Amino acid sequence: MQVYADNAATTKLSKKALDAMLPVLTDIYGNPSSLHTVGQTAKEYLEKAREDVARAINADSKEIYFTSGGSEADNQALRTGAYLGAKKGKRHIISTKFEHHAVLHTLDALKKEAFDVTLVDVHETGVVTVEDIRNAVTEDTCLVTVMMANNEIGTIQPIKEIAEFCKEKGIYFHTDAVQAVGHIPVDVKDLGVDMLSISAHKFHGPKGVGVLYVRKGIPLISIIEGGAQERGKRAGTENLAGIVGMAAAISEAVENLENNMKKLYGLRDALIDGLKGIERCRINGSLEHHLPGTLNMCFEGIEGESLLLLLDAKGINASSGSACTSGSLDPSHVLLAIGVPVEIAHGSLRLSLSEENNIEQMQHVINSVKEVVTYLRSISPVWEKIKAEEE
Amino acid sequence: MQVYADNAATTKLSKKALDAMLPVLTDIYGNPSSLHTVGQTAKEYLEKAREDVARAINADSKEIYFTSGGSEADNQALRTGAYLGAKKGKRHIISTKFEHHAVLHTLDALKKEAFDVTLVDVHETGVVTVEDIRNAVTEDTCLVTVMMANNEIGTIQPIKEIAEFCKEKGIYFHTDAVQAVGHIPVDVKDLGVDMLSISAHKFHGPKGVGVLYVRKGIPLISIIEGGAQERGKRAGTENLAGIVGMAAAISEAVENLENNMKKLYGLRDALIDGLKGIERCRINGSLEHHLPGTLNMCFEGIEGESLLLLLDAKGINASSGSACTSGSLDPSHVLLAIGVPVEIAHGSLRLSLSEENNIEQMQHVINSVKEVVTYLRSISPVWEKIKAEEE
Amino acid sequence: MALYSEKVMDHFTNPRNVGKIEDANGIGEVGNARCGDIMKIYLKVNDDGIIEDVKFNTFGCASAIASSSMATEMIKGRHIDEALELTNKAVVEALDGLPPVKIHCSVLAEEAVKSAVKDYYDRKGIEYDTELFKEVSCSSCGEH
Amino acid sequence: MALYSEKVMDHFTNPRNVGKIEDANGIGEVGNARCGDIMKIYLKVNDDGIIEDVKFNTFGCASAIASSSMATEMIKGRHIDEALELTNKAVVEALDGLPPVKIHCSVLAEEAVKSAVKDYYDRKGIEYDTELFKEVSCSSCGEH
Ligand SMILES: Cc1ncc(COP(=O)(O)O)c(C=O)c1O
Ligand SMILES: Cc1ncc(COP(=O)(O)O)c(C=O)c1O
Repeated sequence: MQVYADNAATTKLSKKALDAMLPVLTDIYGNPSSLHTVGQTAKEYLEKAREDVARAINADSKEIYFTSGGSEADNQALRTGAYLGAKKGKRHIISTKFEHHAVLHTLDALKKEAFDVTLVDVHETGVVTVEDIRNAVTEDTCLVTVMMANNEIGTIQPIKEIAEFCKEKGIYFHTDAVQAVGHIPVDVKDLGVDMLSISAHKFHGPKGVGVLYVRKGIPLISIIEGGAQERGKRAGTENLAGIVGMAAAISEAVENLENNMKKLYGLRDALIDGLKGIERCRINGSLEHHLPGTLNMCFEGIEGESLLLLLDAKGINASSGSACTSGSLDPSHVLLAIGVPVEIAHGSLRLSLSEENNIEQMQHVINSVKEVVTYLRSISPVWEKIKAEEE
Repeated sequence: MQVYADNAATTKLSKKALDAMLPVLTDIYGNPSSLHTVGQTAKEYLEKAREDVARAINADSKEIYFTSGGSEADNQALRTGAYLGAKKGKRHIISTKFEHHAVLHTLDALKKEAFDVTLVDVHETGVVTVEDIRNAVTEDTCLVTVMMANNEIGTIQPIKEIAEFCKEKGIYFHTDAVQAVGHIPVDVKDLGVDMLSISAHKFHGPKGVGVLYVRKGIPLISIIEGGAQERGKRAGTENLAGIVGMAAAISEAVENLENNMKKLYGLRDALIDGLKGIERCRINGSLEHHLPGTLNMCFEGIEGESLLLLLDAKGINASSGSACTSGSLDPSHVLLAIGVPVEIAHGSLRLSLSEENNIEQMQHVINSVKEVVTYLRSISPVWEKIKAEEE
Repeated sequence: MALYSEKVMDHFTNPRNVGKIEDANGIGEVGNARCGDIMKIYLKVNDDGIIEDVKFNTFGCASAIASSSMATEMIKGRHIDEALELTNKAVVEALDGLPPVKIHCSVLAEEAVKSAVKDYYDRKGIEYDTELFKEVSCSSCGEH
Repeated sequence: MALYSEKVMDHFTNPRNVGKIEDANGIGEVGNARCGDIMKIYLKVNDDGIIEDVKFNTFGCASAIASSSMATEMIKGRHIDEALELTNKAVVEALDGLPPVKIHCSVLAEEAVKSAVKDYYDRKGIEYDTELFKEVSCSSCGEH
């Protein structure tokens, strides 16, 4: 049985998204900047997609900037907040310890440009509170960026409260909503955020296309200079097929949101029920404010990569942390941030579901995880020690 | 009769590129960074594409960095050259007056970061000489960037000579080869360039994907931070379908290069023959070193936008300058750079052909251009004055 | 074609009143070839002050030609004094809008009409408030 | 699965010599749970100094398990002194290569074997050149 359970890494393109892309790939070949009919037809598709995306998050289409993905959106948002702050003489940025590397590494780069960065601690629950942010704010703070839902453990942050607080203080607020959009309700007006990042391939859209939402009145700063595309804020001939596919996917995801969420909660709870009995395992991050389809667990005495490769051999595609840090030797910075001890953090497993999964698959996952964990522990000197200490 | 003659703005996706993309869009949905089979299969496609692209320009696959297009490649190349220079205390950059805005606007941004920029003049021929560069070099020069083929007038620059000169001087050399690759032979080893930009949609590949070639040994500097994709130099989940489509398109273009060039020269010469008799017209840029399929002309006494919209009404899609500056009121900076008087530069027309065009279409273009030019002149007070002065 | 409204495209591809009037008694020309637009308007005003005929010649983009066409239609058959009331806003509205970067074309049309009216007044020796005819400058490209 | 060679995957999914030896006369353990890899090697050396049996237990990634498996296979049946000649390079070669970030796993395997041999020498009171057994440090994650 094949079970793709790595939807937080990327998703399969939906039929609707593909169907939306195909005519663009074959017939709508114009450059949206060209004045002739072929170009203007392409432009109509572009602007229609912009409206669809705007509608999906309750934004105005003028607030939608297409990018090459979530990483670019994060980079541009952070540089915008930082540079706008610097113009006012403010150079302090607040974020959290468990952001995606697209945020953390951009902050590292900004540090080299003499910005101060405070990364607030994340509680054991995997949730940051508005108090944590309040305590970190200084006179010099120009930007706060907190992810909406964590990509590894799925915990959801109190974005609306933090946005409100930042607004009071006159601080720009950005949220990386790459894991949230299409999975839980996201309404930019209700949230009151200044900037918000989206990536299409996390909700069954194509890879390599994303959105930066920027609230009207905030002068976005370019990171890719050139032509006047995206109202002069993001140069480069538009990935029209990708953009149109993203618009179809986001519309579909938002339309089916409630049903999908219900289904995913059910599947995930089945997983939890089946796995929680395993000796010395833990669920990472509180399930109280949580994405419906993500489950992150640690199994003591084993190492994540062998776990996931043995699961792969059983047809189950999962992850041990986020996709882009695999291959690295360090345990997940997210798990460390929520206080999981290093040696336990090595034994992590992320199962991230989509509405295409079903309950039979969950049973296969449960059986396989139990089997593989038991096997790996049987050859693990770490597990041997744990058991010895127990006696 | 429909005639798409704006291939310098963008091209139609080729059948082969589409066929290469379709399985990726439907089945190869993994994230190349994921360790499981689905991810590693995606990775195989990614690396196969990298090899195909490398082969097409005689590079090593380790020298290929995928980007979201030509603009991003230009931005990253220029920032890399500039920042590497700054580390050695050198802050002078040389370029030309008729580069694409992706280069010119990045240089503007670098000026704000205290880099000095010299834009050398372009001769009436539309060609820069190595002497022009030599004359501009100072002790402080760290980077030279000269486009390989101009996007508006199609003239080809002596890249190999300039690269050689820069090498002698220990100056980084980048070329924007967006209009060249797939249209004329491009061999990075033979050219000896340090960095070279490519954009897929200029050779019947998909939009929103490109390449920055970086010679081994040059430490590329990231402009999009985050995950470890592209060996840590360009973060973001890869646009795999786009990359695979690009690889198919570049392979196809290089394979058919000779035949296509021959065909295009023929079509373009037919255009020239048919149009050169029009009173008070000129061909912009010398035809001696020139892309096979691009023709740029000015017709005195008329304005380019009305010309191209009336051609559009006759089924002919052309351009008046580059796509991304349309909508702007200024005449082409390229035409001004090669010394076309402002009032004449307003009356420009760029016809850019592809191998999908045919000779019947050229006849239609010739007849239509003649007709439209005659009409617009008949209602033009500028033309009236020109004629009056003639008498 | 979303670039321009259907009205603009109609007036661009089928411009009304295009041409010259050999015995015009009011001619105005505004704009500058360096800026990319020149409009020339010819008026034939009868003894009652009614604009019996109006023609234009324009060098410029689609919206410049459409604005000229629309402006001439709007003043044809009107009294010459009424022509002075033509505003660029009215031209834009009549064209169902113009893209922001093209608004200057409608300004040019207004100015061309005014310039032709002024020429008519001058020729007839009719007195007028010079305030109505401010110096025409090309705001769009900074030249004049 | 291009991540690892077929050999690595074979030794990972079907590791040879996995387990413990209750009456081992040489046991070595290297690595650190904080770094993500621990290897424990059990030797049963007969009176002629031949490694009659060897087993391992490993906590670690696929290449750690594969390296342990390969290393044990390479020393089984050899003389204990020959086991000391096992290099991480030989393990990597026998596995048809390892990704650059995983080379440390082969180093760990070499060190685990050495540590077990040293333990055997110590138990038997056999003298040896201490230079051969340098302090094991986890170069990959900076801890030890
Ligand atoms: C010479 C040149 N450089 C750069 C670009 C930018 O490429 P892209 O639109 O793929 O970003 C283009 C075309 O748009 C071009 O013609
Ligand atoms: C929370 C989060 N932010 C940003 C990204 C980066 O998005 P992309 O891969 O589209 O650049 C990801 C996923 O990779 C993510 O999970």
